[in-house]
Amino acid sequence: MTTAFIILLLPLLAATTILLVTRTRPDVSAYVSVISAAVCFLLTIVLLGDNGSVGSFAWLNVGGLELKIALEITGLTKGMILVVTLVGLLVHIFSLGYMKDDAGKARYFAGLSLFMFSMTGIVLADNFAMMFIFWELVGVSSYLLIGHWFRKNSAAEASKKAFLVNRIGDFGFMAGILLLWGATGEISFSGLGQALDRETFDSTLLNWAMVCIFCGAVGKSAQVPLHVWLPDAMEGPTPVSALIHAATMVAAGVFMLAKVTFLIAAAPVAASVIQHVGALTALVAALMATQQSDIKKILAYSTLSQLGYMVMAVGFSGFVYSGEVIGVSASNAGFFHLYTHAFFKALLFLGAGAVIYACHHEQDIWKMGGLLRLMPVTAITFLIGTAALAGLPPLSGFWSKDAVMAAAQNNTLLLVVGAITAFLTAFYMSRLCTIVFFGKSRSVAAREASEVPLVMRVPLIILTLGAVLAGFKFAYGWFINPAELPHPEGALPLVLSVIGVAGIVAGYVIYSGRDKDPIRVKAFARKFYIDEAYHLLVRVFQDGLAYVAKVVDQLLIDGLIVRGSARFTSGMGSLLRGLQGGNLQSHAFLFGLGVIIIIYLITITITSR
Amino acid sequence: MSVLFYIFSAVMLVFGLMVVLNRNPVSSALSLVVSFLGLAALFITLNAYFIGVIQVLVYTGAVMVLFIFIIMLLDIKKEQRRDLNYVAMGGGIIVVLALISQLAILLGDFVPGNQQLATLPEGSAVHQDVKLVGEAVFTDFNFHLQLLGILLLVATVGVVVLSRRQGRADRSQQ
Amino acid sequence: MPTLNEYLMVSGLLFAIGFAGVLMRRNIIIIFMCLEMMLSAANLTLVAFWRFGGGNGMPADGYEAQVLVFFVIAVAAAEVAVGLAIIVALFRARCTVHVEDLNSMKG
Amino acid sequence: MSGQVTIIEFIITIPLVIALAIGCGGSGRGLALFAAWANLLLGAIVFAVVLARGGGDMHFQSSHILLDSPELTLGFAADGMSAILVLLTVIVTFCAVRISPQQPGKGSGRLYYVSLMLIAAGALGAFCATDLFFLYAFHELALIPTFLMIGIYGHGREKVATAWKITIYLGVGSLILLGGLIALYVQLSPTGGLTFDISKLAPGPGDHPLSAETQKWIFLPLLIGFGILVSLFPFHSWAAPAYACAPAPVAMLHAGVLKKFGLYGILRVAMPLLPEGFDAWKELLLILLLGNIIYVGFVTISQRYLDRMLGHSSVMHMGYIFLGIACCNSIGWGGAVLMMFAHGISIALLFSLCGSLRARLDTLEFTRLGGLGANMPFLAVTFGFAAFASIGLPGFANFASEITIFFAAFREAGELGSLQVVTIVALWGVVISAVYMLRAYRRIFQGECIGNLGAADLEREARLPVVLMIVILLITGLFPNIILKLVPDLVGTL
Repeated sequence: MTTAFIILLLPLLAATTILLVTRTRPDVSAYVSVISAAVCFLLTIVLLGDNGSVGSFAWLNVGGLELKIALEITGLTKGMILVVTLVGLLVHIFSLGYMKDDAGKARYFAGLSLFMFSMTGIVLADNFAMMFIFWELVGVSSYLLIGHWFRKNSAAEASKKAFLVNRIGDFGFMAGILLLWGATGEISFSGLGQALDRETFDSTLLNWAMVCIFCGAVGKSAQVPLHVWLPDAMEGPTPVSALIHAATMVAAGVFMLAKVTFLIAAAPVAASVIQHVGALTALVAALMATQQSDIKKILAYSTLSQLGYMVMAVGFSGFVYSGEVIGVSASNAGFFHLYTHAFFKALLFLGAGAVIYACHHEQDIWKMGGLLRLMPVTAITFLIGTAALAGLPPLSGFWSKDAVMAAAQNNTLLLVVGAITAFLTAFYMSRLCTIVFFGKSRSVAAREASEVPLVMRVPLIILTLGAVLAGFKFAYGWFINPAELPHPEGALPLVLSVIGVAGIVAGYVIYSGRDKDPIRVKAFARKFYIDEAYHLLVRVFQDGLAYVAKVVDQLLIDGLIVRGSARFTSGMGSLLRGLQGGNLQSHAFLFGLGVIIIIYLITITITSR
Repeated sequence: MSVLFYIFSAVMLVFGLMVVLNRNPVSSALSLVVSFLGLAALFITLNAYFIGVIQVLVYTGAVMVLFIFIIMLLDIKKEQRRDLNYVAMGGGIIVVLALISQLAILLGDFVPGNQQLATLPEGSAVHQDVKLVGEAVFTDFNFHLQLLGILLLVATVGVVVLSRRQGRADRSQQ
Repeated sequence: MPTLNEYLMVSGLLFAIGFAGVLMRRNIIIIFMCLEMMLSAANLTLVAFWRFGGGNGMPADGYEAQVLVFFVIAVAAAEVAVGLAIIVALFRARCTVHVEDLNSMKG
Repeated sequence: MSGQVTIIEFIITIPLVIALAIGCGGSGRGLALFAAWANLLLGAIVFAVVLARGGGDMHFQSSHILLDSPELTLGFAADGMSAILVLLTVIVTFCAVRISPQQPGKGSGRLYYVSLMLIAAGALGAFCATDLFFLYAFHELALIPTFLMIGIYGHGREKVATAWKITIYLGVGSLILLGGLIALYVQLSPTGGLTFDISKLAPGPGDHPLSAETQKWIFLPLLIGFGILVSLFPFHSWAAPAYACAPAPVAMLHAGVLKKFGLYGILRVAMPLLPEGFDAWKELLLILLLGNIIYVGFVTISQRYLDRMLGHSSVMHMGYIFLGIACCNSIGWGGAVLMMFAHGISIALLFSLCGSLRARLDTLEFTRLGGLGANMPFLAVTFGFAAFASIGLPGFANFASEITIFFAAFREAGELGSLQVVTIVALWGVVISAVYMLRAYRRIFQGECIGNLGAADLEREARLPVVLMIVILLITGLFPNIILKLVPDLVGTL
């Protein structure tokens, strides 16, 4: 059993022990889960050393089909596995405090371990089939975690919605995998790479396949058409949002796209689709974030918008940029942003969790205020995180956002959209900070807020370090080759940092000392009414069609054919009964008639012969 | 000889028709008796003397007597003018006419039917047909005769049972 | 001299009259009588065929026909006896001889 | 091997003997439980032995010549496919008997257990029979007990009407099937003499004795007959109401096991004996199975009662198995057989849980249920497992079979043929099944608790079958090669 397999299977083991053995003792199960997360993190440090495929298990083979659970370590996996296990461990520790007195604590930690198992599965996968398996397992564990407080109707609906939207994405993902398998007969990434070099495939098929596979990423990373589940997923406990909806799960889509850049390069049409969907998501999410009043919803939309950035960057892989193909480097930019984003977004979410915990589960920012004095450590770490997200120069956000914008710099439309989004990001984050931390407390709960216990503050501090240092070469150099990052030309970095500062100042100026939101843009607040549109779509197509199908089923098939034949036979029966009247004469008459007919027939046959 | 044939067949058919048309059951029974006599005569013209005698003896003698006895026993009145069931009437006539027409068509091209009745030579065996038929019955068809005997026995027992059952049924009805 | 066809025609007519009686009359006694007529018509046909069996007017040599007619008459007699007993029983039970009222065998 | 009694004969006679014993006075449940345990053990042994010896050729052969002129042998044998289905039958029978109550109906309940045993024997016999006659006869054996059980021990207002409907519908189906089988047996019997033995009827390596045209017209009644037995799309209206009204064990046995007879029949009889026949009707089958998945899928979404929804969902999953069969390559057939096994277990699990829920709650209508997860934790967790298994969550056998079938459809598919397009559309069924299953789970176990506050959790001794089925689904899900190893060799010889 190689170390990779241990990292993969340990959380599963923890989850099963919790489910079967320590279900009745919540504290013990909590520690079981945290220990497994810690061991996994330590093992990943060991794992960063070796490369290439590490062990495989022949899961299913019949006829010509070979599906394997095979693990491989590449540059991408190293970066991602570190993020997953580190953030996972920190969230585990944070949850010890956050979920201390929760009723379903054992169930919560079992869900967390199951999630760690599925996430490491995606990261270490070396072929599409295994990735799809863990893709769905991640969907299920997010369903369990979002629906943790399943007694609340809203949480139950949110978890169902999340799973179904993910499932639609999986439908596309599977279709893409099948198309690729049909065309090349290969599932593993290395195999696909070699197949592409060997022969050129019919481009329309390849483009369709890549669009389908991107559809899988859209489902998982909540890009525009399928993003509706992420804001509702905030129903789950905050550490869950931090782990799943900030750092790891939503990044799985981008990670998968980064792993198959050579395929995107071979499918230009699909690539442009990816870029534009990414940019659109970034812009739309940023606009929606400016009008939200729930602290977690704002962070959710900000995650959406950052994901849009990453997807846009990955979309550029294989595009000719003034003479030489920037190829791999574009997707590296996307992955670099993913790497840094994981740190400061997890920091922001945990910070929000600390604030909510301190304000006795109050999530509306308009009921908070003046928390800087009351919760200094959380406030400062939160502000640093905001600065990193806004892209102020020394912090990691600046470097990765530059790389992303550099990847998009030859496409002016996307460049402009990126800049606008950068401004909006800075704007809504500073809006959040001014309302929550500065000014005076707006509610009793906010006034009595006190600093969160140590077990919750330590992860915040560690993540702040990550947010600050992740941008420098030594932090990302060992898994992305700095040379392959697209270099921003001319004044791009300067312009970006100016936009960032402008956003922050604008936010502070407009929102300091306000008790209610001065800008009222209904469309943004109501999330462009997309939810309502989806609701209608589901009601009309699915339930309407289902109702029609049910009616047809009862009328046509059941009524006409089945009952129809029954009625026909009984009808014939009653008709014939008429002949059995008791009347003697009618019997004799029929008898006579029969004789005559028989004689007539005989005579015909005699005479005709 | 053919004159006799026509007379007797006319008698038979007319009185047969009278049986059907008559209102009073007694008169129809009597007309049936005459019709059977005509029939017996026809048998005689066919030199089947034994059958002719049996016809008179059994049918006319025993059966018709029984009929009249029953009619008197149950003293069935003359039939009142019940509304004629036209459907049955019409149906009956249609079937009968179809039957007759079919018979006529068939007999039309029934070639062996045109042979004339040849008078038997003197002293031919047919004249002792009673002895010959007797021999035939008691030698070749002996078994059938025994069977017939049993049948008649069963019929008589049946009649006795039916009429006796009738007695007890009456008692239970009162 | 009468031909075979004439005999057959006569017995056919007798049979038709009998059958008409069965169909049209509603008094069960009359129907019973007509039944007897139909039976005797059959006998006539049998004897006629026997008489012309030998070809060009001569009788067939065997006497099976007459034996058969003899049996038919015997059976008819038994049948009349049983039939009348039933009619009597019926009359006692239903006090009617009209066929339309006796339709308990309705399906 | 022929001559002395083989295990297969033993497995089939046990339920029949027990049915007889219960019939004349034995304690219903006690004897039935004994038979269930014995069969479970023997079924496992058969499966293990066939697994060890490879599923290709026939094992445990036994044959008793009954007739010579049309050569009729009461013969049984088990190859890979039969062993899998025997295992499925014994597992489902065991669980069905375990969850059936001591006092099922008003009466002594003897009829209840006799019918259960007969259904089990019918299924077992049908899966192991080596000749056409007994293959058909054993399946008919199970028809009447199902009628009795639904009619007498069923639930719901129109249970008698539904009992009649299912019996007449399956009766007609069997009739059409009989017509096809007779045509097949008459046409294909070797010149020597008429024979029912499938191995003798199978065409030799040379070209097929029958022209493609005759094969096509013989295959149609077989397809329709088996289609009706398996509730293929236009002939599916008998299935859902019957399973809704049937007592849980019958629904488990019928949906889980007996429905697989139709598919087994196609794979064992129709396809190998009439290869061109199948190709002629392949396009039609593709359309019908789409009807199964998409059309019946939408009807399932519109259902408002749990038992009806489960009935419809079992009809819907048949579409996937037909898709597997329609791929006509060894991956597809392997996926189809694995799906038969997986769907059998998962639908049996769902119906047993539905039965326990029906016993506890006053209604199974979604709108009047809610939030029972808190006071029924065991049922909530196991129903969750069962729901996710039937949706096709990786780790369970259903997913392994679904993914095999989908990959089979795309084998060497350079461009999009009709099979590929149908598979993509059928793939949407995955979303449909997730929709209705999660909606049901959400309605019953999550959200605020509306009624049935007093509902108690599943009692301890009824938990064994549920856990057993979940464990089996997990084992075959994590290690599907156990089942798949048996199938391809068999396919090789077809």
